[in-house]
Amino acid sequence: MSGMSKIVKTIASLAFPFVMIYGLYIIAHGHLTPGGGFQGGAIVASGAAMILVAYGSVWTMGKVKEKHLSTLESTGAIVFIGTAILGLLFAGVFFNNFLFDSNLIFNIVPTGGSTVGILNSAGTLPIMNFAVGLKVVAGLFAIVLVMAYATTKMGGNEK
Amino acid sequence: MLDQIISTFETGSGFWNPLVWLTALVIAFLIIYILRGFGKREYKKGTDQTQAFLSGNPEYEKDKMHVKANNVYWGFTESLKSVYNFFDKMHTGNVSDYVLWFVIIMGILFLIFGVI
Amino acid sequence: MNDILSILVNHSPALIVAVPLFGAFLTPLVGMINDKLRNVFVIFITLLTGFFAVILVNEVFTNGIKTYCFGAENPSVNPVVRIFFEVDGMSAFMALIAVILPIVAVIYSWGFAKEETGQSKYYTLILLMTAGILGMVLTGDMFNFFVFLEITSISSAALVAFWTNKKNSVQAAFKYIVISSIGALMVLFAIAIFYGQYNALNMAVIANSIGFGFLDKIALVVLIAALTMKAAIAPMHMWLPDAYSGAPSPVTVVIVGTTLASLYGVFRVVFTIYGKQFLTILRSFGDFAVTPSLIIGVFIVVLAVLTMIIGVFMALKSNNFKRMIGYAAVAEIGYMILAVGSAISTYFIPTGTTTVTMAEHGKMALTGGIFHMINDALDIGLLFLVAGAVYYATKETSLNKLGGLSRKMKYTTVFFLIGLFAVSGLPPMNGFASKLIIYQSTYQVNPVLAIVAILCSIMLLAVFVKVFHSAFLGPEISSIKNVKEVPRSMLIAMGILAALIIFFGLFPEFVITNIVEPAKNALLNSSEYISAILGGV
Amino acid sequence: MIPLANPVPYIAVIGLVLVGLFAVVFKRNLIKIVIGITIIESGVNLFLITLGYRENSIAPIYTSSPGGLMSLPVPQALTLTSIVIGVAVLALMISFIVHIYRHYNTLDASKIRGDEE
Repeated sequence: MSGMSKIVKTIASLAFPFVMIYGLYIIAHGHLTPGGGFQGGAIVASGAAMILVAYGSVWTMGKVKEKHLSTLESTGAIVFIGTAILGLLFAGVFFNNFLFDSNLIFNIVPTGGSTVGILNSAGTLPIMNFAVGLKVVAGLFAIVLVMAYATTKMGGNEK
Repeated sequence: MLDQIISTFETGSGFWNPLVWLTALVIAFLIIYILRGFGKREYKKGTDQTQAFLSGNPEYEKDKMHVKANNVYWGFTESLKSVYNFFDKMHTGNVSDYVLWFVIIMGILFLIFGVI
Repeated sequence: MNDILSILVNHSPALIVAVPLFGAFLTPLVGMINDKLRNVFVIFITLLTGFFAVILVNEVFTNGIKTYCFGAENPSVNPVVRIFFEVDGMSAFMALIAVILPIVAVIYSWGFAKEETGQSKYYTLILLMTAGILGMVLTGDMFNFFVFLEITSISSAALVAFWTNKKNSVQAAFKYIVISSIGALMVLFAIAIFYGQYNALNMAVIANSIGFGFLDKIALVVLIAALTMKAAIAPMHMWLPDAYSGAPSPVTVVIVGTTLASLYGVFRVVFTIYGKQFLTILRSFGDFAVTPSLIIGVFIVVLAVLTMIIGVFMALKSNNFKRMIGYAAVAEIGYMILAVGSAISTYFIPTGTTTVTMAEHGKMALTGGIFHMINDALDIGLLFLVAGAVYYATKETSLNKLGGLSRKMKYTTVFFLIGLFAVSGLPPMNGFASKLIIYQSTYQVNPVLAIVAILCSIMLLAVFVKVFHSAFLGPEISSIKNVKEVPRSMLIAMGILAALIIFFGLFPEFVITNIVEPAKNALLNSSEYISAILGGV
Repeated sequence: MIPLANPVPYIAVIGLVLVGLFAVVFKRNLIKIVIGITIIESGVNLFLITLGYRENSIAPIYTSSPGGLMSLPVPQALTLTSIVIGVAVLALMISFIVHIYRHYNTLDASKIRGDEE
């Protein structure tokens, strides 16, 4: 897949930051509003896929290595399971929300008033959301990238 | 622990004991060894004594002497041709048919539970 | 020291799934450093999982059902909405199978997959599949079961297509994922019905409040059809020879575990969830009462006879080594299903309408069926490893092109002979003990069943004698000259399985009393399973 | 018990599942088979969502909620999980199709057969 016209490239570059911000917002507010790691990750990955479509898979493959994506993906999964195992180590139960009501981060217990909907709450959930988000971004983008790249290799079979 | 391991296994009409079996195995190997001892040792290598005897016909190449897997149970598959034709028709290798069988089984089960 | 051990025992249900998952995602990172280090790491992870499985199994067999609640310090508050792992005898038995196979597969892969590219992903997927199988057999939550089922299907389908340059592998993987995803979606449909009716996803809670109305019947039908398809029961078995023959051999060994875990799902649904409603009399003709247990039992027995016959007949005709073992695996599944089907149809009969002896035979059949599960995993696993060794040495799986391998591959031939004896039920291998129980008990249920089973066993022997003759005996074939014995790691893996087979065959009573009996009692005692969750409320 | 006050969604569920199964069984193009599976999945997801919905309820979000009846959050979580899994399965199936096309040069399901030997 080669790149598209200059107009498409420019518009895609302009829209890309906004899509990113929106996706990251969805990930970060996963424990407060609808959404979370997967949904936000899917948004970010679709933003990246937009760039891929606009600039072509060969160009994108030069910028982003599929190996790095799988490293990121593994990191996300390790953080997720690692948080669960930390729950086992610190609080005695696998998946335990050990940060909740502790003196570390994400520790505020919402009791009404101004504490409702505060970002710094919900214990391990935001961390897990970020981990899932990282995994989904890397995973989905790797899928799209590899598939797009595979079609270029098919050569004359298509069209 | 050890007596638990070598305890006898009863199925109702038969039994299984490792010690009995091992004894039987040893005896069987002894018999085989004795039978092997009856074999002739004094043949001459490289002469006609070690050649295969095919009613006087010349021996084929080694490759061609080996019966291929395709032909091993030829008689069996030939006489049950109708059964195998049916099975071959069943195994189309088409993924839609695999799912169709699933739907059929589900339908039969639905029918059974619906009627009763 | 004892403290640490007891903590480990307490948390083993969670760790047994967490360790392979964690290891799976760490594998690519370790793989960047060094290939050898990665292999050692993967073997270490599987052995660690095995260690947790052993202490968990020991705990379950001595102290009864073990429950583990995720993410809550005090699970007795509102247990209905929590996610539980519930390990009873049957789950523990399956966990044993599910940890033996990956250990063997990973050791074998060290030599087998040495030349392949993308090994890190390969090991990641194997560990993911292990975690999926273990989750399937340990969980006490319906939705969790679905999720682990999908994890297993996705990773195993990706592994079946590991050799993407072979068209056979890719098409097999596509068929496998289509079948798996449809099966899993149907399972999800049934789970949704349960949730709508009983407001619960926990198996014990559902089993406690289950009725036998219209919707329950639908859920039962959908679950049985979907899970039997995943367990490759004829006529829904066709994906199995495809997938088994398309995958690299060590992967196939783990996929055998997947199939058995689906079979475990059937048992769990039939025995535990619907166990309370087994004796509902749907309709009676005079003295003869039709109960769900009778319908399901007879249905499963019919499918089992079909499975055995189709499996052996197709295996006899097939000329591809791996495909043939795949069909033999189908036939072996038929044996388990035959035993379990006759157990369901005879053991659960309304009181007063039957003699006690019949129920005893049903119990015996169930013992044989469960024992045969682990035997099947070992036998078929060993045979596939041998097929993989033959492929590794000759790059050939067609039996027509093989011959004379026993001259160069002594150890492989011995292992193949052990597998041959085991799979066709000859003493002193493990297949003999379980098949003997199955023949005896099914003979009491209906002599025809036992006769069919024995005939199929004889044909299985014929099938593998054909392999032995055409691949291992005879003169050396000129087209495959440079045959060498396979690397040591592959021999070790085959040796482990062969040793287990001989051990199980020589001391069946020991194995039955220590592993199989608890599993059987757990299946027949659904009320214990329910009260382990609901008892504390 | 499943509330059957409004049967339309349930009819849609059954319709979707049947349409999907029809597509899988009777369509020959592999991509259409995959589409059929996706339709089945949508049907099952719709079923889950419908189970959690209560008449005149609001979305189950506590932050600045107007109060009143909320629909059940659990089926929505289940649906989300199922969607995530669906994405993975879909990606896997499509990539298999890419490889199949490379080997066979066709997408006809009846021509995609394994090696007999």
